[in-house]
Amino acid sequence: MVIGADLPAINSAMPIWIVPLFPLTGALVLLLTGRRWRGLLSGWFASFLVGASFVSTIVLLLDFLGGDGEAALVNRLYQWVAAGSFSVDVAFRVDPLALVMALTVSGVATLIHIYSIDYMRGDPRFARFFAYLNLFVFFMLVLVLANNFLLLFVGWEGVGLCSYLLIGFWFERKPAADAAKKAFIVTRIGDSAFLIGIVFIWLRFQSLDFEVVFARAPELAAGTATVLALLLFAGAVGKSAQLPLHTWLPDAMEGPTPVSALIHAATMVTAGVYLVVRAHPIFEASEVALTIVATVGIVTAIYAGLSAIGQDDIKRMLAYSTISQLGFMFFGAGMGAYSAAIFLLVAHAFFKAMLFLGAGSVMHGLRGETDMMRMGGLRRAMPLTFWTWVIGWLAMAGIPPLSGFFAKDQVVASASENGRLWFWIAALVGSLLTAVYMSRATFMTFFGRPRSEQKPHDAPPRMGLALVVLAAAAAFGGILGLSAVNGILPAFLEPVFGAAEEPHGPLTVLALALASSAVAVVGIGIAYLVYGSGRIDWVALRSRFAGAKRASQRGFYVDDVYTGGLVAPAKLGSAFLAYVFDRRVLDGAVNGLGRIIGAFAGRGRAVQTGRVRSYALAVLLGVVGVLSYLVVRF
Amino acid sequence: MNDFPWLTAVTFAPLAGALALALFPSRAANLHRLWTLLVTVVVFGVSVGMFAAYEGGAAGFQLVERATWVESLNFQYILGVDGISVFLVLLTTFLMPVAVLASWRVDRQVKSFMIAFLVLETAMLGTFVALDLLLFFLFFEALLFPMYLIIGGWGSERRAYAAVKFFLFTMAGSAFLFVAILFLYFRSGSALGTPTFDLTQLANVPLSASAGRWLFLGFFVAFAVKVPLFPLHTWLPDAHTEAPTAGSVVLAAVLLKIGAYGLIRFNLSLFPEASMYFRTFVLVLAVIGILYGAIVALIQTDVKRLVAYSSVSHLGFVVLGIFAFSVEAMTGGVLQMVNHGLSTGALFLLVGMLYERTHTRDLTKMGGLSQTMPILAGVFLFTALSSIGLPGLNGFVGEFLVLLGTFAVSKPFASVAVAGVVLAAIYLLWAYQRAMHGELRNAEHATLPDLNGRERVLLAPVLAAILLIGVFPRPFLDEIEPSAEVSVACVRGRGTGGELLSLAPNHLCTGTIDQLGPLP
Amino acid sequence: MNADLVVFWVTAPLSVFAAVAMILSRNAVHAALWLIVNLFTLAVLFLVLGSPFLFVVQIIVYAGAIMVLFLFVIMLLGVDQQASLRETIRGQRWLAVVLGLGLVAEIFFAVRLGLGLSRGALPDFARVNEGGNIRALAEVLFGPYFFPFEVTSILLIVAAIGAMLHGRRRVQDEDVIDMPAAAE
Amino acid sequence: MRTPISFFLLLSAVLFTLGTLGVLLRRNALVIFMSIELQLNAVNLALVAFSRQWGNLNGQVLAFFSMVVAAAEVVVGLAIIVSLYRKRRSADVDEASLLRW
Repeated sequence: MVIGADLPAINSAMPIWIVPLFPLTGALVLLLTGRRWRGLLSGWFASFLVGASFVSTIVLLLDFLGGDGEAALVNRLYQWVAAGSFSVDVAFRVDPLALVMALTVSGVATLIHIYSIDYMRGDPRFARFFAYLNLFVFFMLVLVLANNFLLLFVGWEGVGLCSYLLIGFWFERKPAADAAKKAFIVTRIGDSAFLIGIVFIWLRFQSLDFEVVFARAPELAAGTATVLALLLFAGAVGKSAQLPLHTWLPDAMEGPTPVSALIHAATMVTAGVYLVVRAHPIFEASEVALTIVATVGIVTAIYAGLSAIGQDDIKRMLAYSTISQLGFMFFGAGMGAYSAAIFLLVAHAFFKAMLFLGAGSVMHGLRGETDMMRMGGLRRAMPLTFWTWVIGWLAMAGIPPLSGFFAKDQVVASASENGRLWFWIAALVGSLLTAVYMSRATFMTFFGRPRSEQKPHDAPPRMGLALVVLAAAAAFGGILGLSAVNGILPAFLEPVFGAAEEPHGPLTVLALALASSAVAVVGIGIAYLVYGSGRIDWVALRSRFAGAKRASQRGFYVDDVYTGGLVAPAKLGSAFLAYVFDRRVLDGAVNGLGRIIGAFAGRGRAVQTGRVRSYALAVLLGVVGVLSYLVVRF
Repeated sequence: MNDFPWLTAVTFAPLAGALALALFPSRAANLHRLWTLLVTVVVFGVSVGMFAAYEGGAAGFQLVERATWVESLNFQYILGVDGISVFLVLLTTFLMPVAVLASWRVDRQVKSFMIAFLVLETAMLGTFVALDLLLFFLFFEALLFPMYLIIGGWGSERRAYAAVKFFLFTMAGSAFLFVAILFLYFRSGSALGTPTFDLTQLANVPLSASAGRWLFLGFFVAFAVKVPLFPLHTWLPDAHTEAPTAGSVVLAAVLLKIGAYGLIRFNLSLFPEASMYFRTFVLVLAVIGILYGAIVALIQTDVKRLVAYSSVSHLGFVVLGIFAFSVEAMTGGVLQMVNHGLSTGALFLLVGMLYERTHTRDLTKMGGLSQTMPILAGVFLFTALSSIGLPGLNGFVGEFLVLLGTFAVSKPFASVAVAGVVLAAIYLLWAYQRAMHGELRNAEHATLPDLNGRERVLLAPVLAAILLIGVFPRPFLDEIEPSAEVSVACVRGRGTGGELLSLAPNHLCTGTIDQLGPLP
Repeated sequence: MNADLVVFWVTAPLSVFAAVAMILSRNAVHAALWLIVNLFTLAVLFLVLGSPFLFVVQIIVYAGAIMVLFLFVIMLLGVDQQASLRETIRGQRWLAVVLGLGLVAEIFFAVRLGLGLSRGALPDFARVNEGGNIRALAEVLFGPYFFPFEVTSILLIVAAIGAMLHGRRRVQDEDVIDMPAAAE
Repeated sequence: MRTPISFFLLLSAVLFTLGTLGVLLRRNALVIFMSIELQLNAVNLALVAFSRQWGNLNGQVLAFFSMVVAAAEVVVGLAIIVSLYRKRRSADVDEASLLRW
C-alpha cells in the first residue's frame, strides 16, 4: 500500500501545512506538559508559535505573489478517507481568499495571544488556556486553508470544539459551562445540515475538491443548487450566529474576554461568511439562495442591532453587535458583493477584536465589571483604552475615513448597485442602528460621571500594545479597499470572485457614500442626544419604556421561546420515552411475559413435593404408560 | 509461516491460558492478574501476526483452516477471516488486555473472574472466525456463560436481574437462529447431496422466496437482540449498568458487534433476496434506534445507562450502514463497529474509574470533578468527542461514510439519521457538564486522585487508536472495502433477482458494483 | 409332573409370600429376614434354571454378605422398632396398587405375546455348560466381558472409598446442613 | 425341564411389582432399600431365565454383574442412610424432602 502515490507533486515552494503546524505543535506540547510550565513562559511560547504562523503565512503570500500566476497553490498530503467511489484527501490550498483569511486569523490571533498573557496572568490554568488558543488557531487555519469541503469541516468542527473549551474555560461557573454546551450544540444543528450538504455535493459532483466542485457548479439545476446552497448556508447560520441560531453567541460571552475577541468576534464566527463566499459558485447557481442569504443577513443585522441597544452588559452588547455585523457580511455576500463582504470581515476583525480587547481592558481595570450601568466617565482613568476605543467605535459606526466606513459602505452600496431599493434602505437602517448602539455604549462607558466607586487603572503595556496595533489597523485598514472596483483587496481577490462590475445602480458611488456617512452621523447624534448630552434623563427613560427595554435586552425572547418551546418539551418527551415507554411498555412487556411464565411455573412447581415416593410413583406411571403403548402396538 | 494455523492459535490461546490458570494456586490473586494480562497480550501479539499474514486489499476469506469434525454428520471445523472480521478480531484482542488492566481492582474470586474472561475471549474470537454455521452457533452460545457469570458474579446491586435478562434475551434470539440453521442444514442435504453447515456452500443453496424470508427473520431476531435494535434493546442498559467495568467494556466493544457482524456475514450473504425485501423494515428500525437511543440517553442520570443508550443509537448507525447496501455505507458501518468498540469501550473504562473513586454512577451526585481530576476529565471529553463524531477522531470517519452511502441510496433515512449526530452532542456534553463542570457538589470529591499510572497505560493505546483512525483511516478502510464490496455486490446482484453471480472458492459471491443495476 | 415343576410350584409361592411379608412387616429386622427367605427361594430357582454358580453366589454374597450388612445398619441405627404403615400421601396407596397390577398385567401380556405361556422346546443347556457351569461362565466373563468386568472392579473400589468418606464424621459439614439458610 | 420359562418371567414380574410397591408404600428408608434389592433380584431371575431360554450365558453374566452393582449400591446407599439418620434421627424418607419446589 503506497499512500499518496497517485497524488500530484506539491506546487508551492513552501509546504502550506507548515502554517497550521506551528499552533498544533504548541497546543500538543502545552496540553501534554501543561502543569510543568512556570510563570508566563507558556504564554510567550504560544504567542511565538502563532506569530511564526503569521510570518509563514506572509512567506506564503510572497510565494504566491511571486508565482507564475496560478490561481491557487495546492498541497496534497495524503488520501484521507476512501471507500467505494468516495475519496477525499488531506490537502491544503492557497489562493487570495485563503491568504486574506489566514493573514487575518494569524495576525489578529498573535495580537490577542500577547494581550492574553497579561489578561490571564495568575490564572491557575494559564498554560491550558494557551493550549486551547493554539488549538483554535490550528483548526481555524485548517478551515481557511482546506482544499476540500471535508477538511474544511474538520476545521469547522475543530473551532467549534475550541470555542466550547474556551467559553467553558472557567467551568466552575455554571453559566460558563451552560454557555459552552449551548454554543456547541446550537452550532451543531447547523453543522448537521452542512454535513448533509457535503454529502450532497459529493453525490452531485463525485468530488469534494473546491476546484472540481466550483468548476462544475454552474451546471447545477436551479432547484438542486438552492437545496445545496441552503444546506451550506444552514451551517454558516449556526457558526456565524445568524437568525434563528444566534442565541448561543451572547451567552458565549461567559468566556474570557480575549476568547470573545478572537473567536466570537474576529475569526470563528466569520467562518460562516467565509464558507458562503468560498462556495459562491454554488450560491450563484441559485438566485433564490442568494436572496435568502441576503434576507437572513439583513434581518439579523436589524434584529441584533435592536437587541444591542437594550444591552447593559458591555460584552453582550458587543456580542449582539457582532451578530449584527455578521448579518451585514451575509447581506453583502447575498448581494454578490463577495469582496466587500470579505473586506468587512477583515475590517470587522480589526475593530471588533479591538473593541473586545478594549472592553476587556475596562473589565481588567474594574475588577471584572461588565455592567455599563456601573461604568461611566472612564475616559480620564484609562486614556489609552479610551482613545483606541474611540477609533473602533467610529470605525464601526462608519465614519470616514476609518476602515469600517469603506467596508460597510461597499456592502450597503451593493444593494443599490443591484437595484434593490428595499434592501438598500434596510441596510441603511441597520447602519443607523449600528451607529446608535455603539455610540450609546461609548457614552455610557467613557463619558458622563463615574457610576461606581472603583479606582480604575489603564491597560498594562502588553495589553496596550495589542490595542494600539489593532486600533491602527482599524483606522487605516480602509486603504485595502478604497474602491470596490480596483482597491487593493478587491483586485487581489479578483482571481477568486471574478472582476467586479462597474456600478450601474440609480445612485453614484459618491452619493451612496454620502448617504452612509450621513446615516452614521445621525446615529451618533441620536445617541449623543440621549446618552451624551445630559439633556435627557436616560435612566428615567429606561423605566418608562421598561417593556421595550426588557424585550430588547432579552433579544426579543427568542431564547426563551427556544427554552420553553423546544428544550422543555424535548426533556419531557425524553423522560416519557425513558421512564414510561422504555421501562413500562418495552421492559414491561418483557417482564410481564416473565411474570406470566413465572405464575404458571409457580403452580407447576407444586408437583415437586420433595417426597421421593411421589417421584417414584411418577416413574412407575411412566413405565406403565410406555409398556402399555408397546404392548398395544405389538 | 503461511501454513501456520493463525486463527486456531488466536482463538484458542485464551482458552489454553484459562486452563493453565485453573491450575494456579487459588490465593495468589496478583499472579492471576499478571498471568491473564500476559495471556491477553500474547494473544494480541498472535493476532497481529495473523494480520501480518493476512494479505491486504483482497476480498474473500483468507487463512482458511478446514478440518472435519464429525464425519458422519458432516460437521466441519472451518475458520477464516476477511476484511470485515479481521478487524473485529483485532479489536477484541486489542481491548482484552485493556479490560484486564481495568479489572485490576477486582478482588473477589479473581481467579474465577479471569478464567471467565479468557473463556469469553475465545468464544468471541470464535464467532468472528467461524465459517461453519454450527461452529459459529457453538461459539455464539458459549459466549453467554462467561458473560452471564461476569455480570451475575461481579456486578453491582441488581446484577442477578441484569444477568438473567441478558441471558434470556440472547437465548430467546438464538433459539430462532438454531432452528434456522438446522433448516438450512437439512435443506442443503437435499440440494447439495450431503447436508452441510459450511457457509460458503450454503450460499449456493437455492431457497424459495418465502423460505428465505422466514430464515432471514430467524437469523435476524438473534442478531437484532445482540446488536441491539429497537425494540429488542432493553436488556442492554441493565446489563451494561450492572456489569463490572471490564464486562461493560467487552459487552459494548465486542459483544454488540457480533450482532452486526452476523447480519453482514449471514443475513446478507445467505438470504440476499430476503435482505432486499426487509431492507426498508430494517432501515426504519435502525433509524428509530438512532433517534430513540439518543433521546432516551438525554434524560438518564446513571452515566452507565446513558452510555448504554448511546450504544443503541450508535449501533443504529452501524445497521443503517449495513442495510443501505452501498459500498461506502457498508465500509463506514464496519469501521463504525470498530470505532464504537474503541470509544464506547473507553467511555466505560472511564466511567468505571469514576465509579471507583466516587462510588456512584449518578450524575446528579457528581459535578466539578474536572477540578480535582483534570486528566480524567480531559480524557473523558476526548472520548466523548470521538463518540460525538468530531472530525479528526475516529467516529467521524465511520459516521460520515455511513451517511454518505445512505444518502446516496435514500435521502430521507440519511437526513433523519443526522439528527442522531446532533443529539449525541447534546447528551454526551450534558453528561460531561454534569459530571465535570460546575462547582464541586460533593465535598468528599475534593481529594480524589487523578488517573494513576496503570490507568494511563491502559487508556493510552485506546486513545491513540481513536486518533489514528480519525486522522489516517486508510489502513483500515483499504482492508474493509473489498469485503464490503463483495457483501454489497452479493445482495444487490442476487437480491434483485439478477443472475446468480459465480461463486469462487473462499468467496460468498463475487462481482463488482459496476455490473449491477440501481437499487429498486 | 417333573421334579423341576414341583420345585417351582413349591418355591414360587413361597417367594411371593416372603416378598409380601417383607413389604408388610412393620419391623425392619423382620423385613430383612423375609427378604433373606425370598433370596433363598430365588437361589433355588437359579439352580433349576441351570446356574449353580449364581445359586452359590446368591446365597453367599446376597443372602450372606449384603443382608448381614443390612442387619448391621439396622442394629447400628436402632430402628428396629415398630413402624407405622399408615399412608400419609393422599392417593399413594391405591394408585400404587393399581399401577402395580397394571404392570403385572402388561408383563403378562408381553410374555404371552413373546414366549407364549406353554412349554416350548428349550436348547440343551448341558452343551452350554460344557465343562461345568463355572468354567463356562468364566470363559464368557473373561472373554467378551473382560473389559466390563474390570470396570466393575473399579466401581467396587470407588463405592467402598465413597462409603468410607461418607461415613466419616465431619463436624463443620453437619453444621452447614443444619443451617436455616440451607434448609430454606 | 418341564416348567415353561414364561412362568419364571411371570414370577419375576410379580416379585418386581411387589418390590415396587414396597418402594412406593413404605417410608422407612431401610425397607425401601430392601424393596429395591427385591426388584433387582426379580430382574436377576428374569435374566437367568432368558439365559436358559436362549441357551447362552449372557444372561447369567449380566445377572452376575447386577449382583456386583447391587453390592456397590448397597454399600453407598447404606452409607447415605446412615448419614441421613445421623442428621435427622429418623430413617423416614418423607421427612427428607428438602429438594421440593
